[in-house]
Amino acid sequence: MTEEIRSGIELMFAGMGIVFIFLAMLVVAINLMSAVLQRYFPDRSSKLLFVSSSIDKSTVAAITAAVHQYRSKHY
Amino acid sequence: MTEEIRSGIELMFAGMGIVFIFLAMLVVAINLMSAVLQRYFPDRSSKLLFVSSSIDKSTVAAITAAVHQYRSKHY
Amino acid sequence: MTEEIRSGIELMFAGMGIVFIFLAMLVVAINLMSAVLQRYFPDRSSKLLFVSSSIDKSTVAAITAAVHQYRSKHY
Amino acid sequence: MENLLSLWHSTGLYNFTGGQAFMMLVGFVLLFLAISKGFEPLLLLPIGFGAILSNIPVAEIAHEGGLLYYLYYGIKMGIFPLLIFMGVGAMTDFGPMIANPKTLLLGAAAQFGIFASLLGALALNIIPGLEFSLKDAAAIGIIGGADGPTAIYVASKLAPDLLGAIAVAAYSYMALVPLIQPPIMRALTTEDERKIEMQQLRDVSKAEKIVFPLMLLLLSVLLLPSATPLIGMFALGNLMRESGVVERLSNTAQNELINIVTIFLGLSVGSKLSAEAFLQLKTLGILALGACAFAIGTAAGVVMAKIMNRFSSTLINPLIGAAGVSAVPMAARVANKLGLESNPHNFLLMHAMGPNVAGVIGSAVAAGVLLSLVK
Amino acid sequence: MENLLSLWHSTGLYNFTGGQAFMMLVGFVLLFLAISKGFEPLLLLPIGFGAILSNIPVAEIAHEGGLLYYLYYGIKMGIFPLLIFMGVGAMTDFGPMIANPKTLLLGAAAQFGIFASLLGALALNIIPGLEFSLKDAAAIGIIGGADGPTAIYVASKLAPDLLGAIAVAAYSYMALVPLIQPPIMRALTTEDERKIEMQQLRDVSKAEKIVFPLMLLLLSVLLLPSATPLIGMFALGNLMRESGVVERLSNTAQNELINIVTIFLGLSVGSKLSAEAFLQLKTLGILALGACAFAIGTAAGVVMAKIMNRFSSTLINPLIGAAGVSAVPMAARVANKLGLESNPHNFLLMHAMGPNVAGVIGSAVAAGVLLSLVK
Amino acid sequence: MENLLSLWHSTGLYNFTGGQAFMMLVGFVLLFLAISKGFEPLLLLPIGFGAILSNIPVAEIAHEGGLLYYLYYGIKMGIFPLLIFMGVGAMTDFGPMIANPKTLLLGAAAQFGIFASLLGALALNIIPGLEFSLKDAAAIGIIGGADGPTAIYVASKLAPDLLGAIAVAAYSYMALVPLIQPPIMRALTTEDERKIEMQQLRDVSKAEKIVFPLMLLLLSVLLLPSATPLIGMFALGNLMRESGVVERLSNTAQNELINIVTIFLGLSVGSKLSAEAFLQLKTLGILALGACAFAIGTAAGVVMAKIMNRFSSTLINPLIGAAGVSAVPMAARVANKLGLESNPHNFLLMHAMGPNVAGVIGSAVAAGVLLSLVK
Ligand code: NA
Ligand code: NA
Ligand code: NA
Repeated sequence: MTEEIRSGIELMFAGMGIVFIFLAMLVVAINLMSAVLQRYFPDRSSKLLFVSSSIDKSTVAAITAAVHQYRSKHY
Repeated sequence: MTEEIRSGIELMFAGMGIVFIFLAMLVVAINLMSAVLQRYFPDRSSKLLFVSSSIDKSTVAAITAAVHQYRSKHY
Repeated sequence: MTEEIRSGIELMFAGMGIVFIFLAMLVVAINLMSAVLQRYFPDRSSKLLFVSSSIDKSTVAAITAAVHQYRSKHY
Repeated sequence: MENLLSLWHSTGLYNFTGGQAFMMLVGFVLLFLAISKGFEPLLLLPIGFGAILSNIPVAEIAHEGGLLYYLYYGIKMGIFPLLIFMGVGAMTDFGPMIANPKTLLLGAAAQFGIFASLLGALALNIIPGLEFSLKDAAAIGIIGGADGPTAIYVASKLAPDLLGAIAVAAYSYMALVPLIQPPIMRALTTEDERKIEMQQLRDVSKAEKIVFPLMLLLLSVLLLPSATPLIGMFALGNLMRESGVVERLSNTAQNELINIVTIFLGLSVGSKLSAEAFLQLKTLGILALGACAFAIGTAAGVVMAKIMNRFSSTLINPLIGAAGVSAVPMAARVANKLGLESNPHNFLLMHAMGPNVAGVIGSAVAAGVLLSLVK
Repeated sequence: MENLLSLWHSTGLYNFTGGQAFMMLVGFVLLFLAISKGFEPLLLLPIGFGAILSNIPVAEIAHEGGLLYYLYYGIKMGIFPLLIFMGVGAMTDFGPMIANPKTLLLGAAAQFGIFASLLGALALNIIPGLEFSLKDAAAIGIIGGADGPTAIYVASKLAPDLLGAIAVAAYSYMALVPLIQPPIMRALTTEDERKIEMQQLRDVSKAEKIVFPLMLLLLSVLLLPSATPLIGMFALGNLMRESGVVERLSNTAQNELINIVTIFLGLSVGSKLSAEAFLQLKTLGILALGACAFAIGTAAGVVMAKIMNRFSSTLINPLIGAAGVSAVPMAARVANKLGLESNPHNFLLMHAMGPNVAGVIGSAVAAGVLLSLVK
Repeated sequence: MENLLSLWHSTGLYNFTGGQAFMMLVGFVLLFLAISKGFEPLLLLPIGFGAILSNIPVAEIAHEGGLLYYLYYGIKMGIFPLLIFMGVGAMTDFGPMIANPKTLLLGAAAQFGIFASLLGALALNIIPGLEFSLKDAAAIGIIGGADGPTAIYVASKLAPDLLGAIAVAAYSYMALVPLIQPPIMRALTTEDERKIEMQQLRDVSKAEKIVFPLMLLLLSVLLLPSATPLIGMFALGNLMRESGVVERLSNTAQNELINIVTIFLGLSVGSKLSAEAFLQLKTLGILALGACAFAIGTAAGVVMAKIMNRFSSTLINPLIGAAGVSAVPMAARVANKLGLESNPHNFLLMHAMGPNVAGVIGSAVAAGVLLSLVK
């Protein structure tokens, strides 16, 4: 086994080691962060994404059109 | 009073002087320009901004939609 | 006639010659390409441009508005 | 083993210096101000991030071979601030100022903050350990211009070492305008003065708006060529906007181009927030003088309005004088808000836009004076 | 007092030279043409503004340390014109040309204007005081290509000193196409010829449009490598457009990127409008030769169409030959307008687009010839 | 006559070398793959075009004075890949990963492909005629990161000569992910494992999304400063996105700016596809090793998921382990598709996005290791 291969193997162990250590620490850090933030800043704005609108579509059509027309004239 | 402070004070007078002279001349220049332009090029296009439209909103809705559909197909 | 003018005239003949040769060869190449492609890949997608839609405009208005509203909420 | 040791020696933890750690903290504070407090986020977010990046040990992102080193050339050559100024010009409507040109004088008066704090910087030299050269003092004074690109442009020419602190001070105080200005404005005006209603502004024609940037440039060419890079690019942007014939260029100048340059400018400014340059007594001096500059500029604008009222029958509400520091459009909004407090039917916003944009011109002129006289 | 004197000595008024004043006037004239007359405003507005900026006394914006000095590197290195050419490629539809390829020959013939005015420039050397080198003559001739980025690219390589005048001439005459071309077109055609209706163009398939830019590039590689920077970037833009798989790149190339580069290119070209370079007899020669180049190119295109009609049964309306000079799309519109005058049902626009875009290729080929043979 | 001869001597036909012809063919093949097969067209189209342009005889577009020579500085200085990484950061939603952080370990495992192929490259040195230095091997290994800008950044620092081949391999294999991964994924999993349904992901708050990029940056600063240029710009982009206060900068970063840089980056990478550099046995080695890297990374991700299932009660569908190689978002889609084949009600897409974006971080970390240890 050449010197180069040896340093390659060393590099592999060091590299995979660091990658795992780094990402494992990131797992810990995320868990910690989520715990802290969910406790002290419990906003869940993303939930809003699933709220569906029940406004009558034709009303919307009129509003949209009005906004469009307003913008193209006044902006 | 140090030499530096003296040159600072000189700079202050020169600087504020020039700033005032510059902007005062700009006042004169603007007044002159406005007088000339309002006399010879009396357009007041910005007035148009306040003209409001009285087209029926639903007509607009239809037009807007048609334009949209046209564009998405033909452009 | 100076030396320079002579080289200018030479340049003119060489230049116009090459421009014509180049574009003439491009004519040949395009004709060849079109023949080959029209035979083996006879798509004519551009025709689609002239197909006109017959969907009822007010339906379109409703759809457009709905899409707009959806997008502004969900994107 | 050797590898592990060399790895440990290459970690940030091993190589951190106290100064770097502190400057990264400064970067995080700027990010916090930008994101949570809404302090000029468009600039302070990239500046804060640049401060963090440039203080990372080992990585040397702000040294030759690193990204921030190359981006900084855009400031060194004056390209970034001038392009931003062009974009700002393309966003600016000079209509209210042209409709009431005497408000330009308010924009002139408010520049007093610049020269007062310049003098203040020189005076601070009596404190042992503080040593501001005339160039330093001029670069610090320009914070009082309340105009980011102008401050960065001047500081990059006169005192590049102080650039980081100056830019941070300028943008922070611009964000603090709603806190700094009102007490000064209230102290210098009576309730009656704050109630003054101003007559409605006339419409300004397209021709006037097109001719104005050219006239501005010409005046600057004749009187103060050293201000023409700034005023020229500003006028170019404004001409692209008002001429109406190059709408696609104008749109790009005020959107994509200014956005790209803002990211680059912010990061490059942040790269000047190194421990050696920032962790000095000077920085405290800069922060203190910057605050004074804003305060003095505000006061000067208000007082100027009151003086003008002595000599004119059509009264000016002195609140709009404070807008002369520029800090567009916050200072104008502050004037509007205080006006509404005293008189709920008194909308000063458009009237305040006049001195507000005049303040941009005023500080560009002051920058030209400094660049030409300070050597 | 000393300070005041030094201030006066730093004003533009004190330092103005006659040449600078005249060149600033030229800049204002270009702005006027761009804004009031609609002469190619996208280019002439920044060029005119650049001319003003670069001739400001004291400020030295076009010298080392100034913005225009650095922007000019984008031209010096050939980057700006090539990026604009890429954007133009992304905007060009070769469909009408592929549908009727023989119109390419009209685009070839119209390049005669280039070489005729090249010869004219050399002939002008008999006038005492005028001295055009072969390189100068070639750079002047390319005005006849009626294609901005090509002219700038060639001039920046062969005669950078003449770049300003050449670019101004090229864009001005392109704006004047609706005035220059019609009399020539009417003089060289009969009423019957102008009435010729052409058969409707066939649809061109997506595959043909995708293969075309590659074929064009390949031909240029084999025959004329010196034209490949221009033709290559043009083909890249067109391939991005037609391939349909990189729509976001294509959109950026024909919008934001080309807008940004246009601003920079215009300013940099303007920075070459210095008194020393422009206020010469040469400039008059360039303007005169440029007009000739357009006129001769127009005539050559029309005559070529008439010659082709001798040898072919499917007739070509000779008016569309004039579109071969390029000046996209004005020249094609001129052909269409004159056609409608003679025959209100004769829409030549799409037919004229063929020679029109062929003219772009033709002048890029001519540019390649000049760059490879003129040394 | 002389002129004609000199013209013939300046044609591409006369000057073509076999190598150039072959490399242009490679360029056309890349264009074909990009346009007809939809192989990562945003990159492979400009890369292919760049390959053609840079191999044109005589024109020397990739040599001093040519466009591609100047554009390449953007890679040489590391600017282009970092700006693209910033844009990618602004496009990335870390929500799914934050909701299920242990999927980060899948992204770690998949980086095994990088180091295995690094070792493979060194092993290939036993073949006579192949000689990969440790730097070469590291640059080749990074192909296994399945992340374009990271690969280009590392290759430009460690082995610029191999940059062209490495970038082509990286993007080609990313396009081939839907072909490379499924057989490996099927071979390493049982039908029952592929049927595993995962519990729905919780909502992630805005605050968590804002803090995450800062935490990521901080960790990288402390542990691995050499990765901070990559991770820093990525975090900056993500912070601009999630902070919500600089929407216009975020939009520009993920649209116009990334588009402009993509065009430039692609062309510059293509300029490294010269015959001398590419037509070597090494290139075959790179292509072979790159394929192995993808395959090994995929396998490692899947196996890691199976190992984790041994130690945890909440099961992970091992298919999502394959998404750990990154290749966002194709690898996640592949996992989703295979999941649906086994269980039509099992939508794995969001679950696979976690390891998918973790893979981007993982390979940036691996890049940092290589840049700091390989000298
Ligand atoms: Na100001
Ligand atoms: Na032409
Ligand atoms: Na990866």
